[in-house]
Order: sequence, then structure tokens, then C-alpha cells
Amino acid sequence: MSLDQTMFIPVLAESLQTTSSPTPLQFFGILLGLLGLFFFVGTAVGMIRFPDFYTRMHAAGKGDTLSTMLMLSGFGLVSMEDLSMGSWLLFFKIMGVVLFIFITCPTSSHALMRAAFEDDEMPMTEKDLKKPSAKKK
Amino acid sequence: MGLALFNTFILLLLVVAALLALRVKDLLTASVVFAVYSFLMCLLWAEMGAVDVAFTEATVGAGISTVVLIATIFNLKRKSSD
Amino acid sequence: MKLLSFIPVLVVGVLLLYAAKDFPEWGSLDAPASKSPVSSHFIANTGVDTEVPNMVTAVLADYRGFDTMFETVVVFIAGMAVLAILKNSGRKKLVKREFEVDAEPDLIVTNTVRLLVPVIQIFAFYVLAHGHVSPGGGFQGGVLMGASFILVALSWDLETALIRFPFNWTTILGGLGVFLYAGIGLLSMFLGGEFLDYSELANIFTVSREMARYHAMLGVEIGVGLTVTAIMFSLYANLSTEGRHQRGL
Amino acid sequence: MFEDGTIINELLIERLNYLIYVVLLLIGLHAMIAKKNLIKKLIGMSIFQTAIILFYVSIGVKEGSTIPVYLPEHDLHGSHSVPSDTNETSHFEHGPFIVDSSLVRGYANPLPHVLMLTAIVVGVATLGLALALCLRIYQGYGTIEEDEVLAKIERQEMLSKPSIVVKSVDSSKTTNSKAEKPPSKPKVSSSSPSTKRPQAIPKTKAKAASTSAKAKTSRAKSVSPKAKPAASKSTTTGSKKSPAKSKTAASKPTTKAKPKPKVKSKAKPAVRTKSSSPAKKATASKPKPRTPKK
Repeated sequence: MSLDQTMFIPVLAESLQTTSSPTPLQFFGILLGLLGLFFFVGTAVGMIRFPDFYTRMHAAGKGDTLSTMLMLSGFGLVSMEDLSMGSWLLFFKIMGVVLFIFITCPTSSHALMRAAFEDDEMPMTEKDLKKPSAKKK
Repeated sequence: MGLALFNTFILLLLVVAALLALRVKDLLTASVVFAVYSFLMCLLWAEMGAVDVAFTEATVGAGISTVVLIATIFNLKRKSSD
Repeated sequence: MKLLSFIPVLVVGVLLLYAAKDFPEWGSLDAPASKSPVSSHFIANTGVDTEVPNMVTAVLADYRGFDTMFETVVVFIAGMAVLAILKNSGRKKLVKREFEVDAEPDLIVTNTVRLLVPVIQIFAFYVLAHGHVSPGGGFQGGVLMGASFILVALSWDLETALIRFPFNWTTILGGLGVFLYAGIGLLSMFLGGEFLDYSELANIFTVSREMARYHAMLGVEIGVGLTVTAIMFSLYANLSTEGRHQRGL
Repeated sequence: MFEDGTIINELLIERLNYLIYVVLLLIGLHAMIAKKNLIKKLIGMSIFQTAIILFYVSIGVKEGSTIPVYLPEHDLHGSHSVPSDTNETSHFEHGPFIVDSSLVRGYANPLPHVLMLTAIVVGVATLGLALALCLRIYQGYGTIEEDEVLAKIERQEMLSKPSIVVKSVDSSKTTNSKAEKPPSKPKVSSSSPSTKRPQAIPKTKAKAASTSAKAKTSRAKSVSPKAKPAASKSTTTGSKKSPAKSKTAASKPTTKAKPKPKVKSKAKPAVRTKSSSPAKKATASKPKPRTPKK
């Protein structure tokens, strides 16, 4: 049973069952996951609270990228409890996902911002804040 | 108690997403919300053990069908009457 | 109309909820669907019959291969029907669409896509070929492959994607996929078996009957993948340009 | 409240999947019946489909089971083969074996997954087909709202039907009467973006109008068949002024498309002097087709 690389679901189930006494690596992974969740809450709050498309995309782009990366890294750390071959393989797969999220997520937010710019969406200025009508939009 | 909490939560979110996709008047928003719905469905199926179905739904439902919907709305009008 | 439509909806809802009362318990092992000899047979014998670890792929391409063949044909026909509906139907003089902006292909986006597309295509091949031992298969691999070309079309424009994947190829590749699928079935029929009974292929390839089924399944999945790739790209190219194949999304 | 085993308990706690499947199916069904926009109807159709797929996947779930891929100890081939020096697998013969009934319970039911996997892909193919039909409807009628399309079809039918009966009325009356009541008729010819239709429609309209032309023949004498194009032009202009709601909606794409680039090219250089380089701005605001950059 030591070489079950491709069967990661039972590995995960076992690791979840043995969380009663997490190893230091797993503890660090859980910490990373919680930190990612914190940033994700920040993203959600920013998406709702910010008044303007560009600031909203600012919150979404940065917070989403960072929180997803943190959570996935934490997940990768939690899954390698015995440092076996299979868990290393899973860890590197998750790191590949993190790498692609690191590439694609800022690109997508850039594409969205650029589309808004081409569509003549104006960023909100201080003048707009004083007008009462601007708050609704 | 058969159902996990995760399952219940996603099931409730599914109903919200479905209602929202049908209520918004902007068709682009509707198709994006429909992509969210598809992705929630995909998570639910992966949780139920149907990994192949989940994989297909993630590629098809959240990927291709959103692109195809948006490509069509690009040629149509964006506003919907209801 | 809106109020009237609640009547059939409510009738259907009450009936379905009444039926839901009789469904088996959630996740019950004694549910009729789980107790049925068919699915138990699939679970028990897939490894012996085909040596494919992923039961879904085995059932999809082998046990229920006839079903899947016609699903592929349905996908192919849908693509051809879209082509037939939209060909030469669009406005000739290219009016500006409602939210169209004239912009150069973005530098950052195109370079990221240049980086991503090979990875996506390799992943598509991996999903297609590795579908026997992990989730995946012809449909998923084909959709991923088509999505990579759609990504090129979205980040540059449709003409660039059509240089990489000319539109005539979609018809040819779609037909070729169906032909490959049916051809493997017919080949096993000519070798003395039934239609889509891949184990007869062991007569011409020097492998065991189980491995013949294993590899024939791969061929069938490649056929499905070809058709799905072609039709997904053709759907996008047709729908985003109203069949003109120029100045798409 | 939930302890006494009522139907609420059963539906909400133990069978929430089935309840949600019913709810989603009803949402999709209601959208397919009541929504007027065709794209909304299609989204409803997709929700209906996924609800049924949810139902199928739900009945295939077994409690405590794993995904339908063999565990390594049940499939001893390829990369899954366990080295024979471990004690655990020594009593298995090499190669896969028939999984007995106690182990069958450990795997989820693969049959619903297979059926639904193909259903999803066929679903997106049919969605594409339906969207193509939507595009075609939009080209023909200029709208994808169901009631407006129906109204247009009805009007066309109402106008074209009597023309079969009465064909021999002289054409001089027809052109005039058409010019006099623009609000009711000329919608299709002005709004439809298709190239063939504007030529086809006025002919039928002329025939149709001939039947109802009794009352309004005030200027009928002087008009010759030559005057047809002028009359039809007047109808098109009349249609734009007409206050009917559906008509303005229909003629929007053609009218709206023109002023936009002008406004944009004016607005852009004024506002964005700082944010982007002037060369890029010039290319962006120029209304030329996008060319591939190599």
C-alpha cells in the first residue's frame, strides 16, 4: 500500500481521520488555509463594499489570487502526512495548480479591467463621491 | 444522518444560483451566474463520488457552454425583458 | 401567463415530491439502483474483462459502446446542424454589435495564452490517454482540446485561431472521429465477433483478449475526442460570428 | 420539531438531495414556460437538465463508498501493480480478479455516471443548436423576446392571408393606403437585419394592404406603380417615430450602432491623456477590424 500514487482520495480520507494529532507540517497547512480564508473574506467584503468597477476588480484580483494560492498550499501541506512518494506527487500537482493560478488569475483580472477601459468605464473620482447620484451606481 | 454539511450547503447555494440566473435582466450576468451554478453542481458531484461526471461538468458546463452562451449574446441584444 | 404557468409547475412538483417519499434512503446500500445485477456485474467484472481500472470508462466505451457511439453521432449532427442553420445567414455588411469594441489583441493576455495553450493541449492528451486509470476520457479530453483553440480565438481573434485550425477541418475531423469509432466496431464485426466486440481484435494484434479491449477502448476514445474537439470549436466559430467566420468575439 | 419523524424531517434532513432536485427541476420548468426571453428559456432548459442529472447521480451514491476506480489491491496491472514482496498481496494471484459482493459495496455505482456523462456533452451540443436557432430568429425578426416574435408572426399572417383571396385589386390603392397607416405594418421591413427579407416583405404587404384599402383612398388617383419605393420609404421613416414599444426595441441595433464609435473617438483623447500612450489610443479608437498580431 505504500505505492498508491494515483489513489489520493483514500489518502485524503485517512489524513482527515487522523487530524486528532496533526503533525507540525499539517498544522502549518491548516494555518495557511485559515489565512487564505481570511483573505477570501476580505475579497468578498471588497467586492460588495467598493463603489467602483476598478476598485472592485482590485479587491477581486489580488485577494482571490492570494487566498486561493494560500488555501491550495495549505491543502498540499495537509495532505502530506507521511512524506511518502504518493503524497509528494500530490504536493507537486497542487503546486502546479498554484503556479497556474498565479499566472492566470492576474491575467484574467487584467483582461477584465482592459475590457472595462475599452468600454469607456470611468474610474470613480473624488468629484463623483460628492454627487449624491453617484452612490447608487 | 446521511448528508454532510458540505453537501447541504452546496445544495442550498444551487437553488440560490438557479433563481439568480433566471431573475437577472442582463443576459451576460445570467450566463455568468449560470457558470457559477454549473461549477457548484460540479463540486456537488465530485463530493458524491461521480468524478467523471464532475470533470465533464467542469469542462463543459462551466467552460464551453458559458463561452458559447456569451458568444451568442454578443450577436444578440443584452437586455432581457424578464 | 406567469401565473398560469404555476399550475403545471405545482402539479408536477406535488407529484414529484409524492414520489420522492418512496425513494430509498440517502446513500443506502440496499437501494434498487445499487442492488441491481447490472451495476454489480460492471463493478465486479470490469477488471477481469477489460483490465481497465476506471469502471466508468470501461462501461462507457465497451459495455455500452453502442450508446456512446450514437451520442458521438448526436454531437456531430448537432455541429453540422449549426453549420447548416447559420451558413450564409449573417448580415453581409458587418454592423457593429452592441458591446463590441475595436481593440488590439492585448499583449499580456496573448502572451499568457501563448504560455498556457501548449499546457492545456498536453493536459488534454493526458486526460484522453489516461482516462483508463483516472477520471477522464474522450469527452473531457476533446472538450479541453477544443477549449484551447477557443482560448486562442478569444485572446487574439477568430482569424488567428482559424489559421491554426482551419474551419474545413472541423467537418473532416468530426466525421473522422465518428468513422474511427464505427470503424473499430466494424473491424471487430469483420473479424467474427459482434459489432463493437473488441475482444475479436486480438486475432490480428498479438495481445490477449482483455488487452485488445483495453486498447480498442483507447482508439474509440480518440474517435470521440476528435469529434468533440472539432464540434466544440465549430460551435464557437459559428455562433460568435453568425456563420461568417470572420470578426468574431 | 424534527424529532418526530414527520415528512418534513424526511424531506429536509434525510432526502435533501431529492427535494433540491425537485426544486431545481421546477425552477427550470417554470423558466421554460413563463420566461419570454429565449436565452432565459435555454438557461431554464439547462437547469432542468442538470436537475435530472443530479437525480441520477444521487441514486447512485452509496454511503461510505469510494469513486468507481479500482483500488490498487483490486487491480494489479500496469502502474497499479503492488510489488509481490509485500505480505499483503501475496495471496492474490497476479492480475485482476472478480470483486466479490462485499467489495462491490465499496464502489459507487458507475452506471448512472456513464449515462449522465454522455448526457452532459449531448446537452451542450443541443444547447449550441438551440442558440443557433435563436440567432436565426434574431436575424429574421430582430428580437428574441417570445411575445414580440409571436406578434410579428401574427401580423404577417394577418396581412398575408386575405391576399390569397383578393388578388385583382389594382395596385394604385395599395401603395397609398400603406403610406397612410404606418404604425401598424411596416415593422418587419425596417427592423429585420436580414438581407433577403426587406425585399420579400413589402410585396406581401402591398398585396395585403389592398384588401383593407377601402376607407383610405383619398390620394389614390395620382399614384402610379412607380411610386412604390417612395411609399415604402415613408413607411420606414414612420416606423421609427411610432410609439409602439416593441418596435423601438426592434429597431435599436441598427440605429444604435452608428453613433457609438463617434462618441467614443471624441471622448477618449479628452479623458485619457495621462493613462495611456497616444499612439495606442489612436489605434484603439480607430474603427478598423482587429488584425492578428504575429
